[in-house]
Amino acid sequence: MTLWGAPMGDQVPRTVTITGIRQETPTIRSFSFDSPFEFAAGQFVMVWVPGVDEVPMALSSANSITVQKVGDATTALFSLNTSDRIGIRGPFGNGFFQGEKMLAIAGGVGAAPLLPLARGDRAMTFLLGARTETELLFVDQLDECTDLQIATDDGSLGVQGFVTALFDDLNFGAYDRIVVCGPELMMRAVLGKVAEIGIEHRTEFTLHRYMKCGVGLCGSCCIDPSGLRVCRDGPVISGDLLIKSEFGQYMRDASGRKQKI
Amino acid sequence: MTLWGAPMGDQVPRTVTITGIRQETPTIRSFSFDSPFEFAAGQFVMVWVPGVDEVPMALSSANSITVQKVGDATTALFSLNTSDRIGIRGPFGNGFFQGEKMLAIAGGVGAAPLLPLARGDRAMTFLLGARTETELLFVDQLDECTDLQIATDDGSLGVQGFVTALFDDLNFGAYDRIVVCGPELMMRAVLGKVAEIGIEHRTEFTLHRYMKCGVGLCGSCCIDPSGLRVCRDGPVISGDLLIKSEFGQYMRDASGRKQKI
Amino acid sequence: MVSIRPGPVNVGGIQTPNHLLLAAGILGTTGASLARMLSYGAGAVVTKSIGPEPKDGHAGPCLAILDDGVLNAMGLPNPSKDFVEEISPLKGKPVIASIYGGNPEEFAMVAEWFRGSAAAIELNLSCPHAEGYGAAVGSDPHLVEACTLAVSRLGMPTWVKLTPNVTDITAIGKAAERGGASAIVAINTVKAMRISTGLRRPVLGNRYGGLSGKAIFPVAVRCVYELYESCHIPIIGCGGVSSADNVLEMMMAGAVAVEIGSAVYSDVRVFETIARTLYADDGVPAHDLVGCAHG
Amino acid sequence: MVSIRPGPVNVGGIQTPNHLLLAAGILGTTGASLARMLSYGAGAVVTKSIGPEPKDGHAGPCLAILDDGVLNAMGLPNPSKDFVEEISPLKGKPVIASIYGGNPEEFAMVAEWFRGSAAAIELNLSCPHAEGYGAAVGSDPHLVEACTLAVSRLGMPTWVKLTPNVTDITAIGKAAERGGASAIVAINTVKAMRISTGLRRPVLGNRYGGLSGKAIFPVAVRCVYELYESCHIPIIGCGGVSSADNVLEMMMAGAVAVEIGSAVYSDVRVFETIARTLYADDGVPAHDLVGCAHG
Ligand SMILES: Cc1cc2nc3c(=O)[nH]c(=O)nc-3n(C[C@H](O)[C@H](O)[C@H](O)COP(=O)(O)OP(=O)(O)OC[C@H]3O[C@@H](n4cnc5c(N)ncnc54)[C@H](O)[C@@H]3O)c2cc1C
Ligand SMILES: Cc1cc2nc3c(=O)[nH]c(=O)nc-3n(C[C@H](O)[C@H](O)[C@H](O)COP(=O)(O)OP(=O)(O)OC[C@H]3O[C@@H](n4cnc5c(N)ncnc54)[C@H](O)[C@@H]3O)c2cc1C
Ligand SMILES: Cc1cc2nc3c(=O)[nH]c(=O)nc-3n(C[C@H](O)[C@H](O)[C@H](O)COP(=O)(O)O)c2cc1C
Ligand SMILES: Cc1cc2nc3c(=O)[nH]c(=O)nc-3n(C[C@H](O)[C@H](O)[C@H](O)COP(=O)(O)O)c2cc1C
Ligand code: FES
Ligand code: FES
Repeated sequence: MTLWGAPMGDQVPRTVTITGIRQETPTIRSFSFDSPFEFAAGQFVMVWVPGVDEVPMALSSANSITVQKVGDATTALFSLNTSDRIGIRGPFGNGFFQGEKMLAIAGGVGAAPLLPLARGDRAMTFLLGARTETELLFVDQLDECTDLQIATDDGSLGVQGFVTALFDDLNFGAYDRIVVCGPELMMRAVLGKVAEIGIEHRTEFTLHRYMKCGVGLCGSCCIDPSGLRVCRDGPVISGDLLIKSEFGQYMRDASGRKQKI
Repeated sequence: MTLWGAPMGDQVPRTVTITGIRQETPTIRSFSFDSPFEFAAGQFVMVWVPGVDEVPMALSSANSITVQKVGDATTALFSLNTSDRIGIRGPFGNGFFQGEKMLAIAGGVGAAPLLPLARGDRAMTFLLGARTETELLFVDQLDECTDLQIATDDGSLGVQGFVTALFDDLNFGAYDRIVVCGPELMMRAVLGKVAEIGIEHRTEFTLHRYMKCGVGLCGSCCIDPSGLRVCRDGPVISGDLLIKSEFGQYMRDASGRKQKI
Repeated sequence: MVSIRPGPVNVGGIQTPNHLLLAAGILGTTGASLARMLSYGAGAVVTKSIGPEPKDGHAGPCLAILDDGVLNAMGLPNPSKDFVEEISPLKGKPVIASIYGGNPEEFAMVAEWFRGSAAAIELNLSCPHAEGYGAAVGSDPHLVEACTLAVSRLGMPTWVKLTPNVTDITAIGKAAERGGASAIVAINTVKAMRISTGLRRPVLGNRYGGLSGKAIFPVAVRCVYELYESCHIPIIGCGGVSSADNVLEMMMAGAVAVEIGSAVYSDVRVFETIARTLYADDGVPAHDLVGCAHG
Repeated sequence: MVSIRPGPVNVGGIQTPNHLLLAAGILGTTGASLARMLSYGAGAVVTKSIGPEPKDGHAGPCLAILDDGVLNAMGLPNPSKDFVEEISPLKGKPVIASIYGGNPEEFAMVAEWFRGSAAAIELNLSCPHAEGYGAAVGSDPHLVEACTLAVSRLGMPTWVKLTPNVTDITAIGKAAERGGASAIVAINTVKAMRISTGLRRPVLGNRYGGLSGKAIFPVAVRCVYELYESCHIPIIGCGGVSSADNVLEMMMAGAVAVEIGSAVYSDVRVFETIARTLYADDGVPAHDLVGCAHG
């Protein structure tokens, strides 16, 4: 049997059928589909919501994405049901450089690209943060496979504050790689912390930049001052490359104009 | 080192430089070039004489063609010197189905595609015909590697008459494959003979038809009534497929009109 | 992949057993070779383009196989009127005579030769490498309308094959429609050239030629899609089709059938190969797919 | 393969260290990314096309990678005037500002912004998928002449980039020449479309897009060759160039230099990769090769 859409040799987006939808938090849903992709944790796909737009999403497993509703495309995604079809290009980007003893730090929907690491038993410790208890993502799944530590802004579960509040009790020396994904200000705070200790080169950040092509041609996702393409040279980028950069300061919108973060 | 022209991946004709020219007979010359082709005996190439035309020629070795001067393109070829360049596409076509005990029958320049067979020690016996002694092709080379038997129209060397004159002394039963190349009327005479004995399915003929594309697309070389493409399904075609055919009757010219043979 | 229910198809005024037609100029020089392609599963066959006078075609090289396409400048070699006899044994078979001419009168004259022996006439108004013929005529909407009219008034199904080498192919399509065409065939080859860096001259004897094969499929799909939006007569998709999925894509763009040319290079039995994947008894009616990518 | 002697090159009024330029719209959105491509060996870089107003571009999908090419419809996303500041750190470097507009006045206004910061201006008269811009303007010789003139009279080196989606590209080239262009860039993408047979709709958000990459190389070579026969200003070849041999072929067709775009997909260091094979100290002067396939 050839997969639906597969005869095009993945030249154009592969058509997949949504087989499951799971409400993870009040604002986040996971969509699983019929056709799995070979991928490395940290890689993303371009998700085509027919008639609306195409947006980048991390693979939260070989055949799922986990989406927070924030605007047009994600709202349209939320209106889909099982047996509806979407298009997928990818996977794209580099994925995490994996270590032996890894610390994962996630904020909000940033847990999505880190889940496959944890499920693959690669994350010794997993710091998970969110605004409030109900917005914590993948708590049960993570609890099964890693040492999960939780922080919420409002203290409704775990430590109160940002994930960085969990740092004080942490022995950073115990980890050979640290991987981070979450809101950029949170990530910048983490970068500040690891840079203080001098382990920014062992710390990787999953960047979000405006992506159009996803394959390193159009230039919309390039960061200052290196000119690295987040879609191709990233989205996972080592902390030492980010210290003196736009990271945490500004990013570009669809037109290429700078926006303060 | 990359070969001149090779970077195009043989997409367009390969450019080769003529390294040697040998006058084989008063009307026939062999041109060798710097870049060898992997080929099977019986295959041909399209030879591009810049500014003139492109014509089919058998490979008489991995890096040579042997050409009889008959018209525009061949005359232009004869005007070239060593270190001049020509273009080559190919090799094309099917080549001979090789047997254990082969009989080769050649008339005139038809010896060209049969030479590699003989030099590869595949031809037990080789019947060679030409108009006159000086027009006999490859006599010395063939003498070295096969049992060479000669016929000339004027009797200046060997038996007088067409190559078929050599048939009477031949035990056809001793050969498992018979391969033939020469003027079409000569080949048709051979076909008549082998059909009489009932071994036409063990006999292969190298057909000459007007070739433009050389790769089985344009249709200019197709034969009646099978519609087989001489350039792709041939040029070597089994005798049983030729018995009830245009073979020896007519062929088509450049425009596709029938011409009596 | 969706499959199509098999069954006879009406394509631009003729009946064919499937949607897969042999394109003009591919193995179309002899009746025997056309018969062979019919026997290999082509739903119909279009002949080599036939003109008012015999022509030997351009000096070689006439063709080069590229990684992803074919470059050719045959120069419309054809036996002219002798060709009527070539295809007379195929009478009653779905054979479409491709014809060319320099003006409406020539088109009408050549078309008339094939009355009774061809199931339809295809006007080659699109060959990009023949001075005074093909695209030279086919880029002018007035000439296209006049040539089409000269043939369509003879009463045979009249297909008009368009060149993509124009600023606006829909203007040409509409001209054909006004001229009474039964169907539009889109597209002929895209004007192109390769140069031998070794010999420092264009590869083709005619210098300029036409690109076909996979490389032009996205151009052909675009043309079919554009034409479907502006014309009302059936469109036959042509250009780079090499798989069942390509056929579906052409149909979704708006084609009622396809012509296949260069793909014969890799697989002389490409019609059977595609049909095996394209058709299934529990498939959908092709009609549900035609143009479904619009709107 | 013949090699070229390295050394500075004069390309349409600017000096570059080699013949290999980054094409417009490829990694051209930020100054940093352009600087990166210069550091990776691009002889000069052309920016993303900048217009009179900021634009977000078309809804996605904006791009699809095909077997032998790239299909895109970005929709000219650009930050407009903010871009002047983007490239100001590159002052003095061979940066060519690609600009677009809907009429001569807009072209002149945008070009004026880059006075002093860009080494040359490239007029995008060729993007096939932006209503009212690009090829919509660039297929009309009168508009092309007027837009070119509006920019060339500002005194900056003025390059005009042409669309292949016209019946006669030489008519457009001659219009640019009359308008005072310093060079012609040929070609922009070929208008094309792919349809997702799974989703039954065009793959691109904008439906129509432009084909680039290897698939269009034979079309680009043909256009450069045609232009060389009818224009007198320098031609910069663009379209599907991905190897040193392709560069030679473009030169033989008549190009003084090339722009490279889609090949960056397979190799972000394609400029260095090509230069390694293209240049040799005992090579021939490039000038001996330019146009040598003519005559
Ligand atoms: C590599 C990568 C991986 C991502 N993974 C996830 C994930 O796993 N789950 C998840 O919920 N979100 C993920 N995102 C963010 C997601 O792409 C945006 O939330 C989404 O694009 C919003 O689209 P929209 O149309 O709903 O919002 P819009 O209304 O269009 O915009 C809202 C905001 O979303 C962002 N955005 C919009 N379009 C794009 C785009 N094409 N590229 C990047 N950002 C865009 C912008 O910051 C914009 O301001 C990822 C982003 C990147 C770059
Ligand atoms: C498969 C094949 C292998 C051949 N091998 C050899 C060989 O090894 N040595 C050799 O000397 N000759 C060979 N020939 C014949 C050779 O191709 C012709 O002699 C040559 O094409 C004549 O070209 P011209 O321009 O000199 O002659 P022209 O003046 O053009 O024509 C003279 C005659 O040559 C034939 N001819 C011309 N052009 C072609 C063409 N494109 N295709 C086929 N026939 C053509 C026609 O019968 C024509 O009447 C071969 C032909 C074929 C089909
Ligand atoms: C060798 C060759 C010869 C052709 N001859 C003709 C012709 O005589 N008349 C015509 O209308 N089109 C001719 N064409 C164009 C094809 O019919 C077809 O339109 C084109 O090749 C695109 O389809 P494809 O990509 O499937 O080959 C020819 C194409 C090739 C490759
Ligand atoms: C993603 C992408 C964006 C492009 N953006 C522009 C642009 O903004 N302005 C322009 O003139 N050409 C643009 N082009 C066209 C290229 O500059 C170039 O003309 C075309 O891609 C052919 O060259 P190539 O085959 O080397 O890519 C773009 C091409 C691509 C693939
Ligand atoms: S999204 Fe186009 S280069 Fe990254
Ligand atoms: S020469 Fe073209 S099919 Fe044989």
